[in-house]
Amino acid sequence: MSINWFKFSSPATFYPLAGKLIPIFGVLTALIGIFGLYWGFFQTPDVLTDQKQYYRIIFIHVPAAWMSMWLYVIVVAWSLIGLIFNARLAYMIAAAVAPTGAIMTVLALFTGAVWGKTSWGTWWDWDPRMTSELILLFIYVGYMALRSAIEDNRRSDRASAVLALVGLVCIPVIFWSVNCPDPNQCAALHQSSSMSGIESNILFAMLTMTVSFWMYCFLVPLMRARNIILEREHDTAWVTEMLEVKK
Amino acid sequence: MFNIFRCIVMRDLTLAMRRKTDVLTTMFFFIIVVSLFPLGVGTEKETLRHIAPGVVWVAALLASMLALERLFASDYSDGTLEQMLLTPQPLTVLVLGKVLAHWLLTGLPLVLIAPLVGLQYHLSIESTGVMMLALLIGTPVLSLIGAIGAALTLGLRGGGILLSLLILPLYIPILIYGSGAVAASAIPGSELQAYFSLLAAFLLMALIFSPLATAAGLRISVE
Amino acid sequence: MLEIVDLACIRGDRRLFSGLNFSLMPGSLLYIKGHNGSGKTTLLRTICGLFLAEDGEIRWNDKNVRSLCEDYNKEVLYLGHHNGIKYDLTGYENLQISATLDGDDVDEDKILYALAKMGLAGFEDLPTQVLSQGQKRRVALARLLINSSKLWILDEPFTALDVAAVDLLQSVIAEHVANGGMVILTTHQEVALTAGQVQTLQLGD
Amino acid sequence: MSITEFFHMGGFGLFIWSSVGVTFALMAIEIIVVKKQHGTISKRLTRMLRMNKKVDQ
Repeated sequence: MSINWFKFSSPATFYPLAGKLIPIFGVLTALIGIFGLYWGFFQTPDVLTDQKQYYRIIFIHVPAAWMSMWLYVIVVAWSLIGLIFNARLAYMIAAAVAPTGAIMTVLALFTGAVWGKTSWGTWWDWDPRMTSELILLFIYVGYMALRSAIEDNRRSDRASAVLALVGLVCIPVIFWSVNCPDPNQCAALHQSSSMSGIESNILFAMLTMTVSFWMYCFLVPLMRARNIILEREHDTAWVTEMLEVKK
Repeated sequence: MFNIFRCIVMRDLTLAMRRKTDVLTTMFFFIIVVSLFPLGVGTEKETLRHIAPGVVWVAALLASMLALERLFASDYSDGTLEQMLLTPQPLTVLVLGKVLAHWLLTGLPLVLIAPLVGLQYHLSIESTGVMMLALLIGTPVLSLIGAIGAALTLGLRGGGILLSLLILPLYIPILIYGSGAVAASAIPGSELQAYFSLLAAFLLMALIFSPLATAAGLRISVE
Repeated sequence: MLEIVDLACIRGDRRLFSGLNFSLMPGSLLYIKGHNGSGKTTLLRTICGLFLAEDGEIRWNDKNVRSLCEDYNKEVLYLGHHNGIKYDLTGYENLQISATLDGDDVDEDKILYALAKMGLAGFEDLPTQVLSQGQKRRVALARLLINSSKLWILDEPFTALDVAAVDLLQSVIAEHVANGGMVILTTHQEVALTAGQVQTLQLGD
Repeated sequence: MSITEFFHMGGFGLFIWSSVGVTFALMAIEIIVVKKQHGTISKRLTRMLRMNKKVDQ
C-alpha cells in the first residue's frame, strides 16, 4: 500500500496519530531503558574492575551526546521540509524537537563533566568534544531565543528555519576548528575516542540505551508538537469540535 | 550590475558621512575594550604579550557585533529596505553592497587601529603586521555572517542581545584561527601560511553563502 | 496584464481572505475598499511580491510572478505607508538612487523637472529631514514621474497631502492610466478618470 | 554484587548515581512539564470556547 505522506501532513490528521503513538513510545523508552541499564550494570563481567567502575557513565553520556547532534539534524530537516513545501506542520515539529535537543545537550555536558572529573580529575578541561557540545548548546539556545522573540508564527518559523540551516553549514567548520586549533599539526582528536577496543557487553548495553534515548526523543517532541498544534490551530473547526467532545 | 553595487556602497557611505559620530563609535568601543584588559589582568609585559591575540580578536568580534544592528535597521524603519527588495536587481548584490559599506565603516577602522593595540600590548612589529593582515581577512567574514543575524532579527525588540546570541557561536572558527595566527607569529620560525589560507577560505565561503541567507532573512523579516 | 487566481493570505494565524480572483487590463484603475484589518495592505504587498501568499497565484502576462521575479519587479512600483526615502539624503539624491536601482537611466533635469512638478522647486538639495510631512510625501510621489513601471501599487497615497497635492496626484494617476498604465490603490478619495475603466474590489465582509 | 557494593561502585558510586539520577530526573521533569502544558492549553481553549458560545447566544 502506498503511504500517502500528505495525508498526515495536515495538523488535523497528525494530532490523533501523535496521540496514538505517544503511549507506544513511552512504554518503549521505559522498557528498553530499564533493560539497557540492567545489562549495563549487572551483565558487564568483571572487566569493569573497581578503578574503572566510572566507565558506566558512558551508558548515559554517549547516547545523550549522539541524540543532541542527531536532533539538530532533525530540526534542520523539518525546517527544510517546511521551507520547501510551505508546510506549517513541518515547522511545528521542528519547534517541538529543538527543546529536547537542548536538554540532551545539557545532559551530555553534565555527564561529560562528571566523566571528566572521574577520569581526568577536572570537571572541565576544554576537551574538544566537550567544547563542541557546549557550542552546540549555544546554537540551540540561539535557535530557541529567535523562535520565542518573534510573535508572528509565520515569520518565526521561517526565520528560525534559515537560522537552523546556517547553523548546520557552520557546525562542521566550528567542530573542526575546535578539534584542531593549530592547522599545521592537526592532532585531530588528541583524546582518541575510546569506541574501538570496547568490550561487547558494554557496547551492547550502550547501544540499547541509545535506542531508549531515541524512543524518548520521539516521545517528548510528539507531545510538544500536539501542544503547539493545539495552540496554533485553536480557532479551526476540528479543534473546537474535539474540545467539545472532551468537555 | 557593478554600478548598482557601487551605487549602494556610495549611498551608504554618504549616509554615514552625514552622521560622522556613528563611524567612530565602533572604533572607540574596540579601543576601550582592548584597553580595559590590561587594567584587569595586570600590565606585566609577558602576560600582556601572551593574551594580546585573544583580547584583540574578542574585542573585534564584539565591536563588529554591536555595529551590526545599524546595518538594516534604519532602512527598515523608513521603508527604503522594502523598496530595495522591489528593485529589479538581485537582492544578493544589494546585500553585498551594504555589507561592504558596513565593513568599510566598522571593520576597516579596526585594522587601521591595530598598530596602536600592538604598542599597548608590547607586540613585536612582525606580530602587529600579522595581526593587521589577519584582521583584514577576518573582519569581513564577521560582517558577512553578522548580516545574516541582522536580517533575521530585524525589527525585533531586544534585537541586539538576540543578535549576539545567534551569531557569536558562528564566529568561533574565525576567533580561533585569527588569534591562532597572531599567537603563532610570536613564535619564531612558525608557519603562518596555513592560518591565512584558512581565514581566506572562510572569507570565500562567507562571500558565497551569506548573501543568500541574508537575502532570505530580509524577505522573511520585511513581510 | 495582471491576473490574480484564487489568492489566499493568512496573517498571524488569521485567514484574511481566500479564493480571490480578479484581473486588471492595461489602462485601468482598481480601487480596493474594506474596513481596517480587512487585509487591504496585505493584498497589495502580496501582489507586489513582498508578502508570500498562502496559496493561489499571481500572473503577469500569463506568466507566474514567482518565475519572473526580477522582470516583474521592473514593471511594479509600490508605495506603502512609509515614504521609502532616506531623511539624511536630499530629495535629489533620493530620486537619483531609486532611479539607478530601478535601472532607468534618468538624467539630472528629468529629476529636477519631477521635483518641480511635485511643487518642490527650490527644495531639491535640502536634506528631506527638514521638509514637512507633506513635502516628504511629495518627494516619495515624485518617483512616480521618473519611474517607467507599468503597474503602480499605491497604499493610501493621499494621506498627509494638502488639497493642491491631491489634485496633482489625481492628474498624475489619470495620465498614467490614460497612456496604458495600471494602478491599484486603496483610498477614501475618488480619482476622476478621463480615459480607461475603473474597477472596485470589496475586501472583508 | 551485593547491595552496598552496588551503591559503592568502586568509590565512584556518587558520580555514577548522580549522573544517572539527574538524567532520568530531567527527562521525567520534561515529560511532566509538557503534559501539564497540554492540560493548561486545552483547559484555556475550552474556557475560551465556552465564552464564545455564551457570546453567540
